Amino acid sequence: MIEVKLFAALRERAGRDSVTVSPPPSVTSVFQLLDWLAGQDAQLAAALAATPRLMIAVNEMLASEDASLAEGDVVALFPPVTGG
Amino acid sequence: MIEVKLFAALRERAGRDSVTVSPPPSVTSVFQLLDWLAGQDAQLAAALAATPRLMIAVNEMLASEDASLAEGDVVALFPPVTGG
Amino acid sequence: MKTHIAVVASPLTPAAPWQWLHDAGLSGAQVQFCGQVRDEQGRVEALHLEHYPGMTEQVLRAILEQAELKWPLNGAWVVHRVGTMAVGEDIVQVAVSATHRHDAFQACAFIMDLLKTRAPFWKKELIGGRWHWVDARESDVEAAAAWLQAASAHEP
Amino acid sequence: MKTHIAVVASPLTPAAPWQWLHDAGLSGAQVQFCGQVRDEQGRVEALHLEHYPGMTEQVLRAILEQAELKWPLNGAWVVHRVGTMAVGEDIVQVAVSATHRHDAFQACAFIMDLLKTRAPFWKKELIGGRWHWVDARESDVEAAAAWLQAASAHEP
Repeated sequence: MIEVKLFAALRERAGRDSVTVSPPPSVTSVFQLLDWLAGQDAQLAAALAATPRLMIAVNEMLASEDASLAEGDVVALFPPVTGG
Repeated sequence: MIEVKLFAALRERAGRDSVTVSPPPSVTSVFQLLDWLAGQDAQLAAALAATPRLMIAVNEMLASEDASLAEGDVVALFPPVTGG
Repeated sequence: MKTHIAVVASPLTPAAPWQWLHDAGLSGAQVQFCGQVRDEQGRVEALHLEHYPGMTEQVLRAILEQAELKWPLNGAWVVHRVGTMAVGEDIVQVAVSATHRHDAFQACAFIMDLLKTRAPFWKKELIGGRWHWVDARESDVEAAAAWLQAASAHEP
Repeated sequence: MKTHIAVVASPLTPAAPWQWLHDAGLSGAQVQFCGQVRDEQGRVEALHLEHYPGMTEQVLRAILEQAELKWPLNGAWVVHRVGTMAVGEDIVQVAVSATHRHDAFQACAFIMDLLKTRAPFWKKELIGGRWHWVDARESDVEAAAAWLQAASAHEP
Protein backbone atom coordinates (compact mmCIF):
# COMPACT_ATOMS: atom_id res chain seq x y z
CA MET A 1 0.00 0.00 0.00
CA ILE A 2 1.22 3.46 -0.88
CA GLU A 3 -0.37 6.70 0.29
CA VAL A 4 -0.30 9.52 -2.23
CA LYS A 5 -0.82 13.01 -0.77
CA LEU A 6 -1.72 15.98 -2.95
CA PHE A 7 -1.23 19.65 -2.12
CA ALA A 8 -2.28 23.13 -3.21
CA ALA A 9 -3.51 23.60 -6.80
CA LEU A 10 -2.92 19.91 -7.56
CA ARG A 11 -5.07 18.89 -4.60
CA GLU A 12 -7.87 21.17 -5.75
CA ARG A 13 -7.68 19.98 -9.35
CA ALA A 14 -7.71 16.33 -8.28
CA GLY A 15 -10.62 16.96 -5.94
CA ARG A 16 -9.04 15.11 -3.00
CA ASP A 17 -6.30 15.39 -0.37
CA SER A 18 -4.88 11.90 -0.72
CA VAL A 19 -5.40 8.48 -2.24
CA THR A 20 -4.19 5.18 -0.92
CA VAL A 21 -3.33 2.72 -3.64
CA SER A 22 -1.89 -0.78 -4.06
CA PRO A 23 -0.04 -0.70 -7.36
CA PRO A 24 1.21 -3.96 -8.98
CA PRO A 25 4.75 -5.15 -8.07
CA SER A 26 6.05 -3.82 -11.39
CA VAL A 27 5.65 -0.29 -10.00
CA THR A 28 8.97 0.33 -8.21
CA SER A 29 9.65 4.04 -8.84
CA VAL A 30 7.81 7.34 -8.53
CA PHE A 31 7.85 7.65 -12.30
CA GLN A 32 6.13 4.27 -12.67
CA LEU A 33 3.62 5.16 -9.95
CA LEU A 34 2.67 8.40 -11.73
CA ASP A 35 2.25 6.51 -14.99
CA TRP A 36 0.14 3.82 -13.33
CA LEU A 37 -2.00 6.38 -11.43
CA ALA A 38 -2.72 8.31 -14.63
CA GLY A 39 -3.99 5.10 -16.25
CA GLN A 40 -6.25 4.32 -13.27
CA ASP A 41 -7.83 7.69 -12.65
CA ALA A 42 -8.78 10.17 -15.39
CA GLN A 43 -9.35 13.12 -13.02
CA LEU A 44 -5.97 12.62 -11.37
CA ALA A 45 -4.35 12.22 -14.80
CA ALA A 46 -5.85 15.57 -15.87
CA ALA A 47 -4.80 17.23 -12.61
CA LEU A 48 -1.20 16.00 -13.04
CA ALA A 49 -1.13 17.07 -16.68
CA ALA A 50 -2.22 20.56 -15.58
CA THR A 51 0.67 20.77 -13.06
CA PRO A 52 3.95 21.55 -14.83
CA ARG A 53 7.20 21.23 -12.85
CA LEU A 54 5.66 18.74 -10.42
CA MET A 55 7.57 18.41 -7.15
CA ILE A 56 7.77 15.08 -5.33
CA ALA A 57 8.45 13.98 -1.78
CA VAL A 58 8.88 10.41 -0.59
CA ASN A 59 8.41 9.96 3.15
CA GLU A 60 8.60 13.73 3.68
CA MET A 61 11.90 14.15 1.81
CA LEU A 62 12.20 15.89 -1.56
CA ALA A 63 12.74 13.25 -4.26
CA SER A 64 12.95 12.90 -8.02
CA GLU A 65 10.83 10.79 -10.36
CA ASP A 66 13.61 8.19 -10.31
CA ALA A 67 13.20 7.59 -6.57
CA SER A 68 12.40 3.95 -5.80
CA LEU A 69 9.31 3.03 -3.81
CA ALA A 70 8.60 0.39 -1.19
CA GLU A 71 5.46 -0.87 0.48
CA GLY A 72 4.21 1.65 3.04
CA ASP A 73 5.89 4.70 1.48
CA VAL A 74 4.13 8.04 1.58
CA VAL A 75 4.45 9.91 -1.72
CA ALA A 76 3.54 13.60 -1.87
CA LEU A 77 2.90 15.38 -5.16
CA PHE A 78 2.67 19.15 -5.42
CA PRO A 79 3.29 22.21 -7.61
CA PRO A 80 6.45 24.29 -7.04
CA VAL A 81 6.50 25.64 -3.49
CA THR A 82 5.82 29.34 -2.86
CA GLY A 83 6.41 29.92 0.84
CA GLY A 84 8.46 32.59 2.55
CA MET B 1 41.08 80.76 12.56
CA ILE B 2 40.78 77.02 12.22
CA GLU B 3 39.36 74.71 14.86
CA VAL B 4 41.06 71.34 15.11
CA LYS B 5 39.02 68.66 16.89
CA LEU B 6 40.62 65.47 18.17
CA PHE B 7 38.87 62.19 18.94
CA ALA B 8 39.37 58.87 20.71
CA ALA B 9 42.96 57.68 21.30
CA LEU B 10 44.37 60.77 19.55
CA ARG B 11 42.37 63.05 21.84
CA GLU B 12 43.67 61.22 24.90
CA ARG B 13 47.28 61.25 23.67
CA ALA B 14 47.11 64.96 22.86
CA GLY B 15 45.56 65.73 26.23
CA ARG B 16 42.80 67.93 24.79
CA ASP B 17 39.55 67.81 22.81
CA SER B 18 40.30 70.62 20.40
CA VAL B 19 42.66 73.47 19.60
CA THR B 20 41.85 76.67 17.77
CA VAL B 21 44.74 77.96 15.73
CA SER B 22 45.57 80.77 13.29
CA PRO B 23 48.17 79.32 10.95
CA PRO B 24 50.07 81.58 8.52
CA PRO B 25 48.57 82.16 5.05
CA SER B 26 51.01 79.64 3.56
CA VAL B 27 49.01 76.86 5.21
CA THR B 28 46.32 76.06 2.62
CA SER B 29 45.88 72.27 2.92
CA VAL B 30 45.32 69.72 5.67
CA PHE B 31 48.79 68.33 4.99
CA GLN B 32 50.35 71.76 5.56
CA LEU B 33 48.26 72.29 8.68
CA LEU B 34 49.45 68.97 10.16
CA ASP B 35 53.03 69.89 9.39
CA TRP B 36 52.65 73.33 10.91
CA LEU B 37 50.85 72.00 14.02
CA ALA B 38 53.60 69.43 14.63
CA GLY B 39 56.16 72.21 14.61
CA GLN B 40 54.15 74.34 17.05
CA ASP B 41 53.22 71.74 19.64
CA ALA B 42 55.45 68.85 20.73
CA GLN B 43 52.72 66.95 22.58
CA LEU B 44 50.39 67.12 19.58
CA ALA B 45 53.27 66.11 17.28
CA ALA B 46 53.91 63.04 19.44
CA ALA B 47 50.19 62.19 19.55
CA LEU B 48 49.93 62.41 15.75
CA ALA B 49 53.08 60.33 15.29
CA ALA B 50 51.53 57.65 17.52
CA THR B 51 48.36 57.54 15.36
CA PRO B 52 48.97 55.55 12.20
CA ARG B 53 46.34 55.68 9.46
CA LEU B 54 45.04 59.04 10.61
CA MET B 55 41.53 59.86 9.35
CA ILE B 56 40.56 63.45 8.56
CA ALA B 57 37.29 65.34 8.29
CA VAL B 58 36.88 68.93 7.10
CA ASN B 59 33.61 70.56 8.13
CA GLU B 60 32.19 67.15 9.15
CA MET B 61 32.97 65.45 5.81
CA LEU B 62 35.67 62.80 5.37
CA ALA B 63 38.64 64.32 3.57
CA SER B 64 42.20 63.53 2.55
CA GLU B 65 45.45 65.30 3.47
CA ASP B 66 45.24 67.09 0.11
CA ALA B 67 42.00 68.84 1.07
CA SER B 68 42.32 72.60 0.91
CA LEU B 69 41.51 74.76 3.92
CA ALA B 70 39.85 78.12 4.35
CA GLU B 71 39.38 80.51 7.25
CA GLY B 72 36.74 79.19 9.65
CA ASP B 73 37.06 75.52 8.65
CA VAL B 74 36.67 72.83 11.29
CA VAL B 75 39.24 70.06 10.88
CA ALA B 76 38.77 66.80 12.77
CA LEU B 77 41.61 64.32 13.24
CA PHE B 78 41.04 60.80 14.49
CA PRO B 79 42.23 57.18 14.39
CA PRO B 80 40.37 54.69 12.13
CA VAL B 81 36.73 54.47 13.15
CA THR B 82 35.48 51.37 14.98
CA GLY B 83 31.71 51.73 15.35
CA GLY B 84 28.96 49.26 14.53
CA MET C 1 24.06 25.98 17.44
CA LYS C 2 20.66 26.34 19.02
CA THR C 3 17.70 26.21 16.64
CA HIS C 4 14.02 27.05 16.83
CA ILE C 5 11.63 25.95 14.09
CA ALA C 6 7.88 26.44 14.19
CA VAL C 7 4.86 26.65 11.90
CA VAL C 8 2.12 28.71 13.50
CA ALA C 9 -1.40 29.86 12.64
CA SER C 10 -1.36 33.06 14.70
CA PRO C 11 0.38 36.44 14.18
CA LEU C 12 4.16 36.53 14.64
CA THR C 13 5.83 38.53 17.43
CA PRO C 14 8.44 40.96 15.98
CA ALA C 15 10.87 40.91 18.92
CA ALA C 16 10.67 37.15 19.56
CA PRO C 17 13.67 36.11 17.40
CA TRP C 18 15.84 38.82 18.94
CA GLN C 19 14.93 37.71 22.46
CA TRP C 20 15.41 34.01 21.77
CA LEU C 21 18.77 34.48 20.01
CA HIS C 22 20.10 36.84 22.67
CA ASP C 23 23.09 35.18 24.31
CA ALA C 24 24.62 37.78 26.58
CA GLY C 25 27.98 38.35 24.94
CA LEU C 26 28.65 35.28 22.76
CA SER C 27 27.29 36.72 19.50
CA GLY C 28 28.21 40.11 18.07
CA ALA C 29 25.71 40.00 15.20
CA GLN C 30 22.06 39.15 14.67
CA VAL C 31 20.50 39.30 11.23
CA GLN C 32 16.76 38.94 10.92
CA PHE C 33 14.61 38.64 7.83
CA CYS C 34 10.89 39.23 8.00
CA GLY C 35 8.62 38.56 5.02
CA GLN C 36 5.29 40.38 4.82
CA VAL C 37 2.10 40.20 2.78
CA ARG C 38 2.32 42.74 -0.05
CA ASP C 39 -0.81 44.33 -1.45
CA GLU C 40 0.66 44.68 -4.98
CA GLN C 41 -0.72 48.20 -5.50
CA GLY C 42 -3.92 47.39 -3.68
CA ARG C 43 -4.68 44.33 -5.83
CA VAL C 44 -4.24 41.70 -3.09
CA GLU C 45 -6.90 41.59 -0.36
CA ALA C 46 -5.56 38.68 1.72
CA LEU C 47 -3.12 35.77 1.62
CA HIS C 48 -3.66 32.12 2.49
CA LEU C 49 -0.83 29.68 3.17
CA GLU C 50 -1.09 25.90 3.09
CA HIS C 51 1.74 23.55 4.06
CA TYR C 52 2.66 19.88 4.47
CA PRO C 53 2.84 19.33 8.24
CA GLY C 54 5.75 17.16 9.24
CA MET C 55 7.67 17.54 6.02
CA THR C 56 7.86 21.33 6.48
CA GLU C 57 9.66 21.01 9.80
CA GLN C 58 12.01 18.33 8.40
CA VAL C 59 12.97 20.47 5.42
CA LEU C 60 13.55 23.53 7.61
CA ARG C 61 15.71 21.46 9.97
CA ALA C 62 17.79 20.21 7.02
CA ILE C 63 18.25 23.78 5.72
CA LEU C 64 19.50 24.96 9.13
CA GLU C 65 21.91 22.01 9.27
CA GLN C 66 23.29 22.99 5.87
CA ALA C 67 23.68 26.59 7.01
CA GLU C 68 25.55 25.45 10.11
CA LEU C 69 28.00 23.50 7.93
CA LYS C 70 28.71 26.59 5.83
CA TRP C 71 29.03 29.34 8.49
CA PRO C 72 29.93 29.49 12.18
CA LEU C 73 26.54 30.32 13.74
CA ASN C 74 25.40 30.45 17.34
CA GLY C 75 21.65 30.30 16.79
CA ALA C 76 19.03 30.08 14.06
CA TRP C 77 15.30 30.79 14.24
CA VAL C 78 12.65 30.05 11.61
CA VAL C 79 8.97 30.67 12.27
CA HIS C 80 6.52 30.50 9.37
CA ARG C 81 2.89 31.42 9.55
CA VAL C 82 0.12 29.44 7.80
CA GLY C 83 -3.62 30.00 7.31
CA THR C 84 -5.22 33.26 6.23
CA MET C 85 -3.49 36.57 6.86
CA ALA C 86 -4.08 40.23 6.12
CA VAL C 87 -2.05 42.60 3.96
CA GLY C 88 1.03 43.85 5.84
CA GLU C 89 1.12 40.92 8.27
CA ASP C 90 4.30 38.92 8.82
CA ILE C 91 4.54 35.63 6.91
CA VAL C 92 7.95 34.41 8.01
CA GLN C 93 10.81 35.28 10.35
CA VAL C 94 14.31 33.94 9.74
CA ALA C 95 16.96 35.09 12.18
CA VAL C 96 20.51 34.02 12.92
CA SER C 97 23.18 34.99 15.42
CA ALA C 98 26.91 34.70 14.89
CA THR C 99 30.15 36.11 16.16
CA HIS C 100 30.68 38.07 12.93
CA ARG C 101 28.17 39.93 10.80
CA HIS C 102 29.08 38.61 7.37
CA ASP C 103 28.37 35.03 8.48
CA ALA C 104 25.01 36.12 9.86
CA PHE C 105 24.04 38.00 6.68
CA GLN C 106 25.05 35.16 4.40
CA ALA C 107 23.39 32.45 6.47
CA CYS C 108 20.12 34.37 6.79
CA ALA C 109 19.91 34.98 3.02
CA PHE C 110 20.83 31.33 2.33
CA ILE C 111 18.12 30.01 4.66
CA MET C 112 15.50 32.22 3.00
CA ASP C 113 16.59 31.23 -0.52
CA LEU C 114 16.39 27.52 0.31
CA LEU C 115 13.13 27.89 2.24
CA LYS C 116 11.56 29.60 -0.79
CA THR C 117 12.37 26.70 -3.11
CA ARG C 118 12.29 23.64 -0.84
CA ALA C 119 9.94 24.05 2.11
CA PRO C 120 6.44 22.76 1.27
CA PHE C 121 4.39 25.93 1.60
CA TRP C 122 1.96 27.22 -1.01
CA LYS C 123 0.38 30.67 -1.17
CA LYS C 124 -2.87 31.81 -2.63
CA GLU C 125 -3.97 35.43 -2.93
CA LEU C 126 -7.44 36.88 -2.65
CA ILE C 127 -7.87 39.21 -5.65
CA GLY C 128 -11.22 40.65 -6.66
CA GLY C 129 -12.96 38.35 -4.18
CA ARG C 130 -11.43 35.15 -5.64
CA TRP C 131 -8.49 33.02 -4.50
CA HIS C 132 -5.63 32.50 -6.94
CA TRP C 133 -2.63 30.22 -6.39
CA VAL C 134 0.66 32.12 -6.56
CA ASP C 135 3.13 30.97 -9.22
CA ALA C 136 6.67 30.09 -8.22
CA ARG C 137 9.28 32.63 -9.37
CA GLU C 138 12.15 31.59 -11.60
CA SER C 139 14.34 34.13 -9.75
CA ASP C 140 13.85 32.18 -6.50
CA VAL C 141 14.94 28.95 -8.18
CA GLU C 142 18.03 30.71 -9.52
CA ALA C 143 18.89 32.21 -6.12
CA ALA C 144 18.81 28.78 -4.46
CA ALA C 145 20.78 27.21 -7.32
CA ALA C 146 23.47 29.92 -7.01
CA TRP C 147 24.31 28.82 -3.44
CA LEU C 148 24.70 25.22 -4.54
CA GLN C 149 26.82 26.19 -7.54
CA ALA C 150 29.01 28.38 -5.35
CA ALA C 151 29.49 25.39 -3.02
CA SER C 152 30.42 22.96 -5.79
CA ALA C 153 32.76 25.52 -7.41
CA HIS C 154 34.98 25.15 -4.30
CA GLU C 155 35.34 21.41 -4.88
CA PRO C 156 38.09 20.09 -7.14
CA MET D 1 12.39 56.20 0.90
CA LYS D 2 11.70 57.14 4.50
CA THR D 3 14.76 57.24 6.77
CA HIS D 4 15.38 57.33 10.49
CA ILE D 5 18.84 58.12 11.88
CA ALA D 6 19.63 58.53 15.54
CA VAL D 7 22.52 58.37 17.98
CA VAL D 8 21.28 57.55 21.48
CA ALA D 9 22.76 57.03 24.93
CA SER D 10 20.08 54.65 26.23
CA PRO D 11 19.35 50.95 25.49
CA LEU D 12 17.88 50.15 22.06
CA THR D 13 14.38 48.72 21.63
CA PRO D 14 14.49 45.46 19.61
CA ALA D 15 11.10 45.80 17.90
CA ALA D 16 11.39 49.53 17.12
CA PRO D 17 12.86 49.18 13.58
CA TRP D 18 10.23 46.61 12.66
CA GLN D 19 7.42 48.89 13.86
CA TRP D 20 8.78 51.99 12.21
CA LEU D 21 9.42 50.29 8.84
CA HIS D 22 6.03 48.57 8.81
CA ASP D 23 4.09 49.91 5.84
CA ALA D 24 0.94 47.83 5.61
CA GLY D 25 1.46 46.04 2.31
CA LEU D 26 4.02 48.10 0.36
CA SER D 27 7.12 46.12 1.43
CA GLY D 28 7.45 42.34 1.28
CA ALA D 29 10.82 42.18 3.02
CA GLN D 30 12.48 43.64 6.06
CA VAL D 31 16.09 42.85 6.89
CA GLN D 32 17.46 43.94 10.23
CA PHE D 33 21.00 43.83 11.56
CA CYS D 34 21.69 44.18 15.24
CA GLY D 35 25.24 44.42 16.60
CA GLN D 36 25.91 43.45 20.20
CA VAL D 37 28.70 43.75 22.74
CA ARG D 38 30.71 40.51 22.70
CA ASP D 39 32.48 39.36 25.84
CA GLU D 40 35.33 37.68 23.86
CA GLN D 41 35.36 34.59 26.08
CA GLY D 42 34.70 36.58 29.21
CA ARG D 43 37.62 38.96 28.60
CA VAL D 44 35.55 42.10 27.96
CA GLU D 45 33.72 43.60 30.94
CA ALA D 46 32.07 46.60 29.24
CA LEU D 47 32.19 48.72 26.11
CA HIS D 48 32.36 52.49 25.71
CA LEU D 49 31.54 54.31 22.51
CA GLU D 50 32.54 57.85 21.62
CA HIS D 51 31.40 59.69 18.49
CA TYR D 52 31.62 63.01 16.65
CA PRO D 53 28.17 64.57 17.05
CA GLY D 54 26.93 66.23 13.89
CA MET D 55 29.37 64.49 11.56
CA THR D 56 28.02 61.07 12.58
CA GLU D 57 24.50 61.91 11.46
CA GLN D 58 25.79 63.46 8.20
CA VAL D 59 27.84 60.38 7.34
CA LEU D 60 24.94 58.05 8.12
CA ARG D 61 22.63 60.16 5.95
CA ALA D 62 25.12 59.99 3.05
CA ILE D 63 25.39 56.19 3.41
CA LEU D 64 21.60 55.80 3.27
CA GLU D 65 21.49 58.02 0.18
CA GLN D 66 24.09 55.82 -1.50
CA ALA D 67 22.08 52.70 -0.60
CA GLU D 68 18.95 54.25 -2.08
CA LEU D 69 20.78 54.86 -5.38
CA LYS D 70 21.85 51.21 -5.54
CA TRP D 71 18.66 49.37 -4.51
CA PRO D 72 14.91 50.10 -4.61
CA LEU D 73 14.18 50.55 -0.89
CA ASN D 74 11.08 51.74 0.92
CA GLY D 75 12.64 52.58 4.28
CA ALA D 76 15.94 52.58 6.13
CA TRP D 77 16.61 52.82 9.88
CA VAL D 78 19.94 53.35 11.63
CA VAL D 79 20.16 53.80 15.38
CA HIS D 80 23.57 53.68 17.06
CA ARG D 81 24.17 53.71 20.77
CA VAL D 82 26.99 55.65 22.45
CA GLY D 83 28.31 55.85 26.00
CA THR D 84 29.00 52.87 28.24
CA MET D 85 27.19 49.60 27.70
CA ALA D 86 27.21 46.11 29.18
CA VAL D 87 28.16 42.82 27.54
CA GLY D 88 25.29 41.50 25.38
CA GLU D 89 23.66 44.91 24.93
CA ASP D 90 22.75 46.21 21.49
CA ILE D 91 25.22 48.66 19.92
CA VAL D 92 23.57 49.33 16.59
CA GLN D 93 20.41 48.55 14.62
CA VAL D 94 20.36 48.82 10.85
CA ALA D 95 17.10 47.85 9.18
CA VAL D 96 15.71 48.26 5.68
CA SER D 97 12.44 47.47 3.96
CA ALA D 98 12.01 46.73 0.27
CA THR D 99 9.62 45.06 -2.10
CA HIS D 100 12.06 42.17 -2.66
CA ARG D 101 14.28 40.42 -0.18
CA HIS D 102 17.58 40.42 -2.09
CA ASP D 103 17.54 44.22 -2.26
CA ALA D 104 16.89 44.38 1.49
CA PHE D 105 19.70 41.92 2.32
CA GLN D 106 22.23 43.68 0.09
CA ALA D 107 21.34 47.18 1.26
CA CYS D 108 21.47 46.23 4.95
CA ALA D 109 24.91 44.60 4.58
CA PHE D 110 26.15 47.59 2.54
CA ILE D 111 25.00 50.13 5.14
CA MET D 112 26.76 48.18 7.91
CA ASP D 113 29.98 47.82 5.90
CA LEU D 114 30.10 51.55 5.19
CA LEU D 115 29.08 52.52 8.73
CA LYS D 116 31.96 50.41 10.09
CA THR D 117 34.58 52.24 8.04
CA ARG D 118 33.17 55.78 7.66
CA ALA D 119 30.94 56.78 10.56
CA PRO D 120 32.97 58.53 13.29
CA PHE D 121 32.47 56.15 16.21
CA TRP D 122 35.27 54.74 18.36
CA LYS D 123 35.05 51.84 20.80
CA LYS D 124 37.01 51.12 23.90
CA GLU D 125 36.76 47.92 25.90
CA LEU D 126 37.08 47.44 29.64
CA ILE D 127 39.47 44.51 30.13
CA GLY D 128 40.97 43.65 33.50
CA GLY D 129 39.61 46.89 34.95
CA ARG D 130 41.33 49.07 32.29
CA TRP D 131 39.98 50.73 29.17
CA HIS D 132 41.62 49.84 25.83
CA TRP D 133 40.84 51.44 22.47
CA VAL D 134 39.69 48.88 19.92
CA ASP D 135 41.78 48.60 16.74
CA ALA D 136 40.09 48.90 13.37
CA ARG D 137 39.89 45.62 11.44
CA GLU D 138 41.45 45.26 8.02
CA SER D 139 38.55 42.96 7.07
CA ASP D 140 36.09 45.82 7.60
CA VAL D 141 38.10 48.08 5.31
CA GLU D 142 38.15 45.35 2.66
CA ALA D 143 34.39 44.75 2.95
CA ALA D 144 33.64 48.43 2.36
CA ALA D 145 36.15 48.60 -0.51
CA ALA D 146 34.52 45.57 -2.16
CA TRP D 147 31.20 47.44 -2.58
CA LEU D 148 32.96 50.38 -4.21
CA GLN D 149 34.99 48.12 -6.52
CA ALA D 150 31.82 46.23 -7.48
CA ALA D 151 30.21 49.57 -8.34
CA SER D 152 33.11 50.81 -10.46
CA ALA D 153 33.41 47.45 -12.25
CA HIS D 154 30.00 48.19 -13.80
CA GLU D 155 31.29 51.39 -15.36
CA PRO D 156 32.94 51.31 -18.80
